[in-house]
Amino acid sequence: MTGEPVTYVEAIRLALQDEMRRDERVFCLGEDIGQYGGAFKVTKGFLDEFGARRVVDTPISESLIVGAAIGAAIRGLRPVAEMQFADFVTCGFSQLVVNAATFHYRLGQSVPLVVRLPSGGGVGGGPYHSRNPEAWFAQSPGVKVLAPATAADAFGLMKAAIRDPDPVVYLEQKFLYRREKGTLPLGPDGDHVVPIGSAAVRRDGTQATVLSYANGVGMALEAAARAAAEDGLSVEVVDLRSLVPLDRETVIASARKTGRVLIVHEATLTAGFGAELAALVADECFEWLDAPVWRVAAPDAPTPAEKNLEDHFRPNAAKVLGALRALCAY
Amino acid sequence: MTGEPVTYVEAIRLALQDEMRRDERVFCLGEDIGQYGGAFKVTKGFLDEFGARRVVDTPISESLIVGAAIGAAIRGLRPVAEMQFADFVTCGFSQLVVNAATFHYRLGQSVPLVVRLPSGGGVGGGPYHSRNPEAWFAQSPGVKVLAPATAADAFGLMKAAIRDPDPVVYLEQKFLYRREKGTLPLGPDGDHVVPIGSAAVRRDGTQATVLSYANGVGMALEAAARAAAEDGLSVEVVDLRSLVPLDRETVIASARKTGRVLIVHEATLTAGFGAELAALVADECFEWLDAPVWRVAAPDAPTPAEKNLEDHFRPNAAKVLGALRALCAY
Amino acid sequence: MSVQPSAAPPAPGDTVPPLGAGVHAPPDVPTLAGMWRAMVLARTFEDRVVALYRQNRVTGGVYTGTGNEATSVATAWPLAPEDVILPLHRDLGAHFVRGHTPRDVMAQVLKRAAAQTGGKDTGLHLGKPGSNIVGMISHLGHMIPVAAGVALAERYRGTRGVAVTYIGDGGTSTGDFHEALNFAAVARLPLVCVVENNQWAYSTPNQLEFACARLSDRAAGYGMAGETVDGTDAIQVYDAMVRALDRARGGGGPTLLESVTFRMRGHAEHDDMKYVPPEMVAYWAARDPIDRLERHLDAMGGLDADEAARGRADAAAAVDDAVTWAEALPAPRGPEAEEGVFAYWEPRWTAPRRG
Amino acid sequence: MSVQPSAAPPAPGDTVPPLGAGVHAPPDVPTLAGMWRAMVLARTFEDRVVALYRQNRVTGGVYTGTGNEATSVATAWPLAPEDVILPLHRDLGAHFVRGHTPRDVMAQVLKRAAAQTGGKDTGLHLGKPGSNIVGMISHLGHMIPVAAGVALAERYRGTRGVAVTYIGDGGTSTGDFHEALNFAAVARLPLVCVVENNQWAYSTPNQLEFACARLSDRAAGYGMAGETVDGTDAIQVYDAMVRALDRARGGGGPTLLESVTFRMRGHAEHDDMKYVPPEMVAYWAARDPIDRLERHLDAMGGLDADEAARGRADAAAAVDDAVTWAEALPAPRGPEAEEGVFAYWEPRWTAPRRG
Ligand SMILES: Cc1ncc(C[n+]2csc(CCOP(=O)(O)OP(=O)(O)O)c2C)c(N)n1
Ligand SMILES: Cc1ncc(C[n+]2csc(CCOP(=O)(O)OP(=O)(O)O)c2C)c(N)n1
Ligand SMILES: [Mg+2]
Ligand SMILES: [Mg+2]
Repeated sequence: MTGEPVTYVEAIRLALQDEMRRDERVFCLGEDIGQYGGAFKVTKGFLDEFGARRVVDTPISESLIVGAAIGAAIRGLRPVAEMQFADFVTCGFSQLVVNAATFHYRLGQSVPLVVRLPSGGGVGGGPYHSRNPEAWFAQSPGVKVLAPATAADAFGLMKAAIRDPDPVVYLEQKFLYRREKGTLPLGPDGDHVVPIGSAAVRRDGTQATVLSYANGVGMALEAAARAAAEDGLSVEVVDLRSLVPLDRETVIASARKTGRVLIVHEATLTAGFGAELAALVADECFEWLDAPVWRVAAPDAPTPAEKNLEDHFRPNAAKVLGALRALCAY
Repeated sequence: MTGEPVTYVEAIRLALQDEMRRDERVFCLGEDIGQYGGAFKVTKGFLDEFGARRVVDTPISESLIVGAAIGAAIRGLRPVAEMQFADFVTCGFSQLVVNAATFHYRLGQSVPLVVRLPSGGGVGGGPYHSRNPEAWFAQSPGVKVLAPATAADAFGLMKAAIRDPDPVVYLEQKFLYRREKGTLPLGPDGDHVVPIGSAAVRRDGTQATVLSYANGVGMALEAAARAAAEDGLSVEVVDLRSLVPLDRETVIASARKTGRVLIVHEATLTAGFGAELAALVADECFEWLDAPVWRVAAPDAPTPAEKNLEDHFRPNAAKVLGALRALCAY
Repeated sequence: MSVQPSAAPPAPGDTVPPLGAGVHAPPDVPTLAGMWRAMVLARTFEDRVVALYRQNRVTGGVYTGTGNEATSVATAWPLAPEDVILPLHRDLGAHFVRGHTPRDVMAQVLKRAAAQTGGKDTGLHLGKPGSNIVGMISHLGHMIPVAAGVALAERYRGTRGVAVTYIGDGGTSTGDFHEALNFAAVARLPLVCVVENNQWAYSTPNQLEFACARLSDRAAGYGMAGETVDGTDAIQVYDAMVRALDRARGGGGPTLLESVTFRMRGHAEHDDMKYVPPEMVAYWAARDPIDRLERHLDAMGGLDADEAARGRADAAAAVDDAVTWAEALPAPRGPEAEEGVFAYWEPRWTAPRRG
Repeated sequence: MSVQPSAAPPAPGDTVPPLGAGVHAPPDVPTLAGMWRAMVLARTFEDRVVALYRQNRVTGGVYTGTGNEATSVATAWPLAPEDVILPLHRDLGAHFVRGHTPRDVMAQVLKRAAAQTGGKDTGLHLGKPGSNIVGMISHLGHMIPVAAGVALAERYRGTRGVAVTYIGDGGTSTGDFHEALNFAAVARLPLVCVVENNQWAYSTPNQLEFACARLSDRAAGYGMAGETVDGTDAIQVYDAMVRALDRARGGGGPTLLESVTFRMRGHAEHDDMKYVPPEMVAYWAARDPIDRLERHLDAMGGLDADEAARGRADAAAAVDDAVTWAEALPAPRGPEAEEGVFAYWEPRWTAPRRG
């Protein structure tokens, strides 16, 4: 543990910068990432440090961005592509789920690319700047899906993503960019890698488990703390961090231990990633369950822009707490 | 009940043709749908009957196809767009899930369009001609998702889709096109509409429920018949037909009745639509369950082309039967 | 036409040409004065929104069309009632010309419950069902296929309507631009696609977006008509638009009309546009489309200083009224967030909420 | 050049011009003879696959490049070893030129376990990791952005490699075509995009696909070099390709090279191509690229009837060998279907299978 706490967005920036310093093959591409440093300033200063060769400004062409990343990856580079907002990955969707995702399966060709997706709501972005796209990718074999909730994980998972030999979509939460802070547990070499496919138990508990990731983790932790303080409930919070691959063992162990499972995500309910988690628990933990498996998620609608609407729409700690109380009383 | 049995693909053709005859606003667009009648001949003869105004051949431009359908729909027409294979809807994905899906929410603008998706495997199509894309759309609020398994439903749901005021993706199974046959239960007016959002119990049973749709239904029925004949098991088979909206009541009633639920679909497992079904059962039927909820689905991989590979890959009646036996023995 | 490409800095002493150079039959003075008023209204409205934003009375991204008024207004002005317009985020002028009022737009900007999108959507994403204005979405390029579909539908239904849509210089790089224009050309659709080349796509200059000389050079590759006009010259824009509409209505197919201007403010109000060279700002400041039209009208005797002042005061009053009215409107309550996803839906299809 | 657009039926008595018209420095006879051999091998191979398909010894869709051999071979022939090729479904000739053997391809066509894709993928979707051939996917247009990325990577890594990719006339309507070529032009990438205009996209004729006169007309709209050549004339194709490669290697950026030919068979073998007018078939039959090159070589004294017969026999023998060898290979067993999705995966991440 060294250094000052950094924000989540700064952690992403630092990880990317450090990987670019360590590995000449790593480069970035995307819209407005050069001189401007990207819409969220993740690549700020990169053009000066690494030059236009390694910080490639592109036209507004998301399919080209992903496709070109594939081409570069199969030629031995390590592209990190930025979507200006996760929402726009729909325009590069086909390249990701059809092209990047199938190269290794059919030809044994590794495609080590990362697509950064500034995701999620809570910032008044409205229907076209708030998307949580994880479930689309989880239902697309051949793509790994990461969703860090802390600054340290944002750092360590970015590094893992870049070093991984497969296509990775990296969901970074706009809501957490500046709200979430943490110390980076750097090793003596300045490195810190969080292994892909491992969840983290953020809070130990015995009476219920909350499974979550990304923006949901903060809601879950706050709700768990209040449940402890106000209701004397002991709630475990599991931060999945990696959705594909999923750390099934940690999920199963926690669910079996507590016998009550609540799933929390900011994405919309139906066919969201929470459904997969519920299915996993319903399959693997049946005999251990003392209550139904519930999900707290956004209603099945686009994300509205106005604050009252979005507050109503988004899950939050109060909703999670309400569900936890009802679940524990079941 | 009138007439000779027709194939599933013929039922689609007849429904589309009849709607075009009844409603001047209905028209088709897509690749090779004119003189050629479409890759699967669904629009065969349409150009002669309806002319190039109502049978619009397009260039290879799936995003244009969906986008133009939106434009036509908001101007009072009823476009039915054909994707040559469901796989290529990835190229029109953004228009569907971002554009078509949000018009009504934000502006109260109805977008009555149908996108036909020749889906699924079992025909040696390989990784790029076998996609089951339903879960992507189920996780995209604003899009309705239909998946008929019989000729009569293919007919009746196509009619319902065309008359529906919302964007509908209509999954038609290439595997069933010529294998599946049935009589069309036409009324005196030659009409037959299957309401969207209603499931059908295809076989009554008391000891277990199979929830399925599309290609899975045939597997489930065959497995249920064998389970009855060979094991004396009474298995209920629910054909969902409509995934969004989902007939929750029928699902819940069957699951509560039998206490054992197996979910079957041809799509890949993780975050497939079966996860949503499992989550629904785990939430709503907890106290009635006598066994874990299981899913039989394809492994998380692209669809391989070669027969041995695809046979291994695809669910089938034997796999469903194996799971049913184990589940009933639980 | 002579426009300043973003690549080359303007030569000092470059002079601003007279308005309407090369236009044979310029619009009459009342038309020009009407357009000027619409342009002033757009500018006044957006200046006010910027002020409200700085006072935290408007939240979220604030995009303005400052510098784009000649394009948005003069392309919308010659439309027939049956024409359908699909404006973009810098086309407030077009909204006003086509019938949206300052109140309509202010309610939307303030995300009031009574706004067209009821606070669900932002900014200029407005257009009522049944009207001839289609509300944009953010994904650049996506409205061009929709416009093609609109054009198809108008022909199908036998109206004489033309579909008119807009795209930025940056947005021309999207796949949708290509798919839609190609189809429009093949089907000879009654469509006009106006490219608003304001030199920048967010922070990205023209030379990092495309390598052709003029974006209208793309028209030949689609087999459609193409033209580039000075987008700070309302007369040129108007004239080219009239020709494009005539062509579309006459069965001559679509037109790609590039209007070259400058984004006189940041991409949105959070953007200090540090990346824009000051000489470029100065060059285009001398070509403010409203000033140019005002000077022209003055020279023609169509708008003296008094009339101009009155015009500005009228605009300010209309905007004052819109702000007062809209600010007094209630915000959405919240539960509407879950409503209206589909045109037809039954409650039994919705899962109960946990938590 | 003179090519027959699909819209207008060929004038009777139209004569076939001599090969290499207008080419200043045509390739030497050994080069031409080498290309002829590769073209014959491709034709022979595909004719055999069709025969096997009719005998049910090959299953699935069978797409051939019959009529496209001059394009696929003469564009691949001048490549340097470091160049990277991304061929499409009608480019068997390019595969052979770039090192794939009839055995490689036949194992793939027969979906054998030892094939490059092990039966997982079909047809010409082959290209080994580490080789300079990238295996296509079916989604048309998708390989052009990939080619742009390859070109970017070659320059990044400081190789002198050029990326060469192919697209059909139909595939030029995809958004990816546009996004990739635009970026290639902006970044001046070492890329050649060969448009194989064989008059048809499945059943769709050119005039329902695009409205420009020549597809190379699009080059100007991207600010890149563009050219159209007679795709049944191996010398013209070769010559244009050499220029495009030189341009790319010399930093002159990408080229859009349209090669106009004819799809002499159905879209795939299930397709009776009833929609193709018989005159059109006849017109192009007289322009079979292999026949044309053979006559030319014969006239130059580079290939007499005996040598031609020997060449054909060699090709037949190579294909015989491939069929015998590949048919004897085992099919995949089945469980491989679940393997190899990721380059790195741990078993604990996979859910147990139910049923
Ligand atoms: C498909 C897509 N990608 C990225 C964005 C993010 N974005 C919003 S506006 C903008 C720049 C647009 O530039 P231009 O098209 O020139 O229009 P302008 O804002 O200059 O009028 C970008 C990149 C988007 N809205 N849509
Ligand atoms: C994105 C996409 N849409 C549709 C298809 C289905 N499809 C396969 S080949 C083909 C026609 C291709 O025509 P063209 O590009 O001219 O190539 P050709 O086969 O004539 O060489 C079509 C429509 C596809 N493969 N990809
Ligand atoms: Mg711009
Ligand atoms: Mg073709």
